[in-house]
Amino acid sequence: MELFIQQLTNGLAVGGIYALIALGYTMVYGVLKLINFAHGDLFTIGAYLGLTLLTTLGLTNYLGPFGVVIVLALMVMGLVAIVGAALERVAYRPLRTSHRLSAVVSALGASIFFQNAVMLIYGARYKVYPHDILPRTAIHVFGLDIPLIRLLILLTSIVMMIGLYLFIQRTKIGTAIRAAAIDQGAAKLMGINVDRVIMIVFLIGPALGGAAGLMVGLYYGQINFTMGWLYGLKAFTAAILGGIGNIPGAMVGGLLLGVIEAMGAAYISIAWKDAIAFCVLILILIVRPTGLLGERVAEKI
Amino acid sequence: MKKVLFFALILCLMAGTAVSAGTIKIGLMAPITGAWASEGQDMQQIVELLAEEINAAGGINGQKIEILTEDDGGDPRTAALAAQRLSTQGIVAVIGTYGSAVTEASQGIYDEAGLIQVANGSTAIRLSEKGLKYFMRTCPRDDEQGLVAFKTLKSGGYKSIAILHDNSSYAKGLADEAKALLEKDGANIVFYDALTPKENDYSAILTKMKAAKPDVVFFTGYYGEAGLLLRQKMEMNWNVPFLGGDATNNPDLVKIAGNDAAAGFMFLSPPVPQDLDSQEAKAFMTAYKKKYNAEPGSVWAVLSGDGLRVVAEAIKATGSTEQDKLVAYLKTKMDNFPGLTGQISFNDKGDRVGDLYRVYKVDNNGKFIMQ
Amino acid sequence: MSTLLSLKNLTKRFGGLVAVDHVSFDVETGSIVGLIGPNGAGKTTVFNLITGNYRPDEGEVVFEDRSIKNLPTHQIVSLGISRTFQTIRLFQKLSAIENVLAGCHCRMKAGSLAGMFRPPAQRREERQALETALQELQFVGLHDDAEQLAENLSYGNQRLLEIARALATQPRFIILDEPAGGMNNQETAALIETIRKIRDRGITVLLIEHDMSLVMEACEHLVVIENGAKIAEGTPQAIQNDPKVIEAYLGTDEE
Amino acid sequence: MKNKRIVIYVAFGVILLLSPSFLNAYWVDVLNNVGLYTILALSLNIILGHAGLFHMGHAAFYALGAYTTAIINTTYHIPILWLLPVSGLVAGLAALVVARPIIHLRGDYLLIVTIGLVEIIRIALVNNVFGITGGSNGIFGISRPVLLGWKINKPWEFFYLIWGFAAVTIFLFDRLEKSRFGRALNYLREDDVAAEGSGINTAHYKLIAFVIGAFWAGMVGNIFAAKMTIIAPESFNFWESVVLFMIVLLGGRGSIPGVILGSFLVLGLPEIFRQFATARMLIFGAFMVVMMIFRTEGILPPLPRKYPIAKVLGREGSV
Repeated sequence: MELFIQQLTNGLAVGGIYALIALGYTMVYGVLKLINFAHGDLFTIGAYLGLTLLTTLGLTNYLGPFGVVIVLALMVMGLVAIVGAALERVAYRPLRTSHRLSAVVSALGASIFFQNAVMLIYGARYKVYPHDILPRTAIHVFGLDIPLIRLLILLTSIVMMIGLYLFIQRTKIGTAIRAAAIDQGAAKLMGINVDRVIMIVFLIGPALGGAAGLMVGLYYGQINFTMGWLYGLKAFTAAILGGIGNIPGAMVGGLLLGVIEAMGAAYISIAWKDAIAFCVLILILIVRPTGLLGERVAEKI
Repeated sequence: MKKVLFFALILCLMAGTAVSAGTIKIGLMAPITGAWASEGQDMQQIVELLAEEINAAGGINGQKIEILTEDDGGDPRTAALAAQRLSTQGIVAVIGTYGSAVTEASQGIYDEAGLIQVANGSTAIRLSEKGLKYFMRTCPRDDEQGLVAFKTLKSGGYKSIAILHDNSSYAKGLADEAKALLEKDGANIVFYDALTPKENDYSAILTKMKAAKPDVVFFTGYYGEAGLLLRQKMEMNWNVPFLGGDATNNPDLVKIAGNDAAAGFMFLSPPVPQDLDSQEAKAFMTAYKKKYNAEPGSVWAVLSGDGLRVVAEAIKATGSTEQDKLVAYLKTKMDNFPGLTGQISFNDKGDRVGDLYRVYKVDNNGKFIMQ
Repeated sequence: MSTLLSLKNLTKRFGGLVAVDHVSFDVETGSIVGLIGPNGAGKTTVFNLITGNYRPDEGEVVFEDRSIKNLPTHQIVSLGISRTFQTIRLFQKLSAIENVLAGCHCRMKAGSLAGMFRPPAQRREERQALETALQELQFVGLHDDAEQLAENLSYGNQRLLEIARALATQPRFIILDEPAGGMNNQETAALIETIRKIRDRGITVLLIEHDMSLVMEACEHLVVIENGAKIAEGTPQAIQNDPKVIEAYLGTDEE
Repeated sequence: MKNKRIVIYVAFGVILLLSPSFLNAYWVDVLNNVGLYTILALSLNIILGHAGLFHMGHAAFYALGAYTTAIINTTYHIPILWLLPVSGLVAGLAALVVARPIIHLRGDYLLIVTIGLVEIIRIALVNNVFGITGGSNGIFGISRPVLLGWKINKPWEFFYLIWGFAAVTIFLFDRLEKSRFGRALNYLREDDVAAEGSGINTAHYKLIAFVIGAFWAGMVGNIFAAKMTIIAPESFNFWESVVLFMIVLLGGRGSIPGVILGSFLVLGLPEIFRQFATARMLIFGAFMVVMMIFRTEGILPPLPRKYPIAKVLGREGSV
């Protein structure tokens, strides 16, 4: 039982990061129906920018650990958002009216470009965040040691998810985003500036990805230029699992994927963990073809 | 569209003719891009540094050497292409490469072209068991390391042992070697599994491993994962000793894990130049630091430097660039050549001979101390 | 006259909504029957139940004395029922002739291997299909547009192209879902002719239409549904004078 | 216009045919890789280009073919080329079994499931499933093919084997896409419901598209195994599937000349960019973005099929 709970927390911590990246995927998908394969690389860029800012600005001299993290997070999110918006402008906007698969190739090209750009700028070796930024305390529950930061990661993801959900559901811009997601043409007729909506989506999604990158850097320490590909794939899986385009779905999918991986590793086989996760995904999709929380739209004929 | 094709054609032609005369050409095949790009770029830096030194000292028998580098991308298919490309460029020998599977994909091509290949990081046993005439390597083999691992674990008095690899050809090979020897000796292997490389969170694996209650963990994978394992192990307050294979020999390991988490970590490795007080090793360290303002990365990149040095030595000694003469010299005449990683001689199969492995331990300041 | 198609107590629910509520009626061989009713009455759903796009929750669909309610759509088509769609569903990026060839598909046999190796039978069949397709295009008057992409045709012509595609399946029974939608008066008049010609080929017609002039002129028998249930059935004259129908439908919906 | 195209194709074919005589072994081997990926991408084109199914796991079938060949060849020493149909059959059967439950998934859901497939296969191979795949070492010592008593060994020999196979593939697939089968795939790609409503068994055709694509990929796996003589799971990772996906979309969905050109670009450009060393993949990535922006439908989108309409109408007139 103790082992089970320990593995559950392990899975939830990893899942929280998947969820955060998946949120960005799902938002972009919801509006553009585009699988932004470069999203994982925006995550990488967030991690590297975080490291650069951390080591050059010397924030630790003025601020306490959480102050540093918050200032850093805001800066990273801002910068990655700009990169994301630029990506949209350059690589996706010209393709908006064409077949959706054309944009997928553009996204893959952008992903290759970003990955190699990071390698050229920062070098191919692992980069490491300073170790002393965050306090390494653990809390004791049920006789378990759970690192505080793991809980914070999970908490941050949940807070961001709820914030995003409220933003989409309650604000005027959110309504515009939802309208554009359903029917861009109709949204235009209603006086919604669809270009602006898409720009906003491409600011928020990448910002969340960047935040996730920073979190991985701060907590795990080690970052490398290829990490975005793996995380991106996992987050995409998570978004699909929850039902792509659906914000709570991305959260549920991310957390569930993290837990499935941890449980698969714990009770079946570590080496087969990813295969197990994919098998579960396939089984779920066979039963629910649009993911766990995805709407089942009966096609109107 | 036609312009693109035309441009491509021109580039092809340029690539085909970019060969100058009057020098001794030596190839370097390394993973310059891809997952092992850091190793490959290090290899390139070291080999180029040494070539510059040789040329500055007047070359080999008066002839300058020229290094032609090809990227194998850390991937067998790209490696086969790189090998084809190198073997058409009039080179004498090729240095590299890192991964065993990658080397394997290129071996046959070099052998058919009659080119000497000196691998530097490919430790899989079978590479030198095929009877290829022109294949050699400056790194030791997995079975040698497996034996050293076994001895180290046995002398440590550990009864229940956990073995973790990463399912790469190399790490699995080493894990299997060690496991077989340990089991024959009656040790209790309480855990044997593989992690997925390049992930960031290994706590699920550590939790599972901890439940098996081993006295020691032998991790045969690479330094990146090892660093994270050590760090996360400390976070969960688990004080089990960790032993690593030679792929963990990289100063970045300590950076990733942090000094406190890395302290006490032991690993097996051929000696790095930092730890040798030979004249060659010291001179190399000084030159490397001067040129690149950093310490060299892993020992594998340094071994590519040794590859170049033995080839240069063979050319110098035989006064020839004929592959047959060079191979004969390297395999039979070269005796305890002073390399950057200790003395070098080769056996008939082209494997490096001698007890190469040392046990290292990380001290409280994150320094690798040879035991 | 014999009965070609017979619906018995057909019922379909979507969640709590009863879209089709115990609808029964027969279609006589060789007739032109109109299915009418206000918007949202469930007419198209009845069509979708006949063609197997939806599965009925209750009831029975009998075609030529055979129950077809659990057959997949493509099989129903090959039994001889074909249809057009309310919202035009052509293969927009393909040419008109290829759209009609789609209809020929179910009367052809060549598989993938025959496609690759082209034995004489396959070539004959292709030739035959092309001829059929061209005939059907000619039938609806689109033979000059054979190589146009479907998306480049006018709205009315797209409707006709859908009919040609449906005819190419060599049906005994054709279902037209608002065939005059988007057509002008002239086109509608021509359409009435075409529908009669279809019947003269021995094909029974069932259609949904809002254009009352077409319905009254072309149909010999009408079925009226409202809120998913049948409220009246009979000749156009009888329906026109049915107080229930006038109240439910004609009184409110006529333009 | 049509004649001009034919002239270009013939000229291209002749230059390609003669290329081993003026290229060195390296460039011939690059062309061999291009050839292998051309055939693979053509087989994916049936599924992705013609049937419009988002399939990003084609390397799974390629791997099955290669491993089937490798395992049977190294254990029973059956000549490589005899195993060509066997490899195809194994991959095709696997596709039949695997695709049936997932075929109804919509676009992106199918995409992730096919990605899952290729990962599951790779992980199974790495973990030495059933003890026959050799784990991450893979399988080595695969023999070279012998064709009519000629042992195929050198790059130029493989060149003619691979491009010969490619020529056969191009010929057959060109006929296939201009047949009832090819049209059916296009109908269901354009509109699933309308295709079904026109009497096309869409589920069946999707499945058969998968089987044919997988069958061919399996056969390419056979040739790949023979060429490399060693195969390892890393050669069949998800990235290989992505490369194939890119080739089809970059070249032009459903267009054979497009797919061939796509293979030349996706496989050839990184080789040409080799002189940019570490920056070569960066340039390649940027190139892909630019290419898609300027040619959104791919570089050579398919031409509409032609039918002898005038001929048929003319004959009718005379009857």
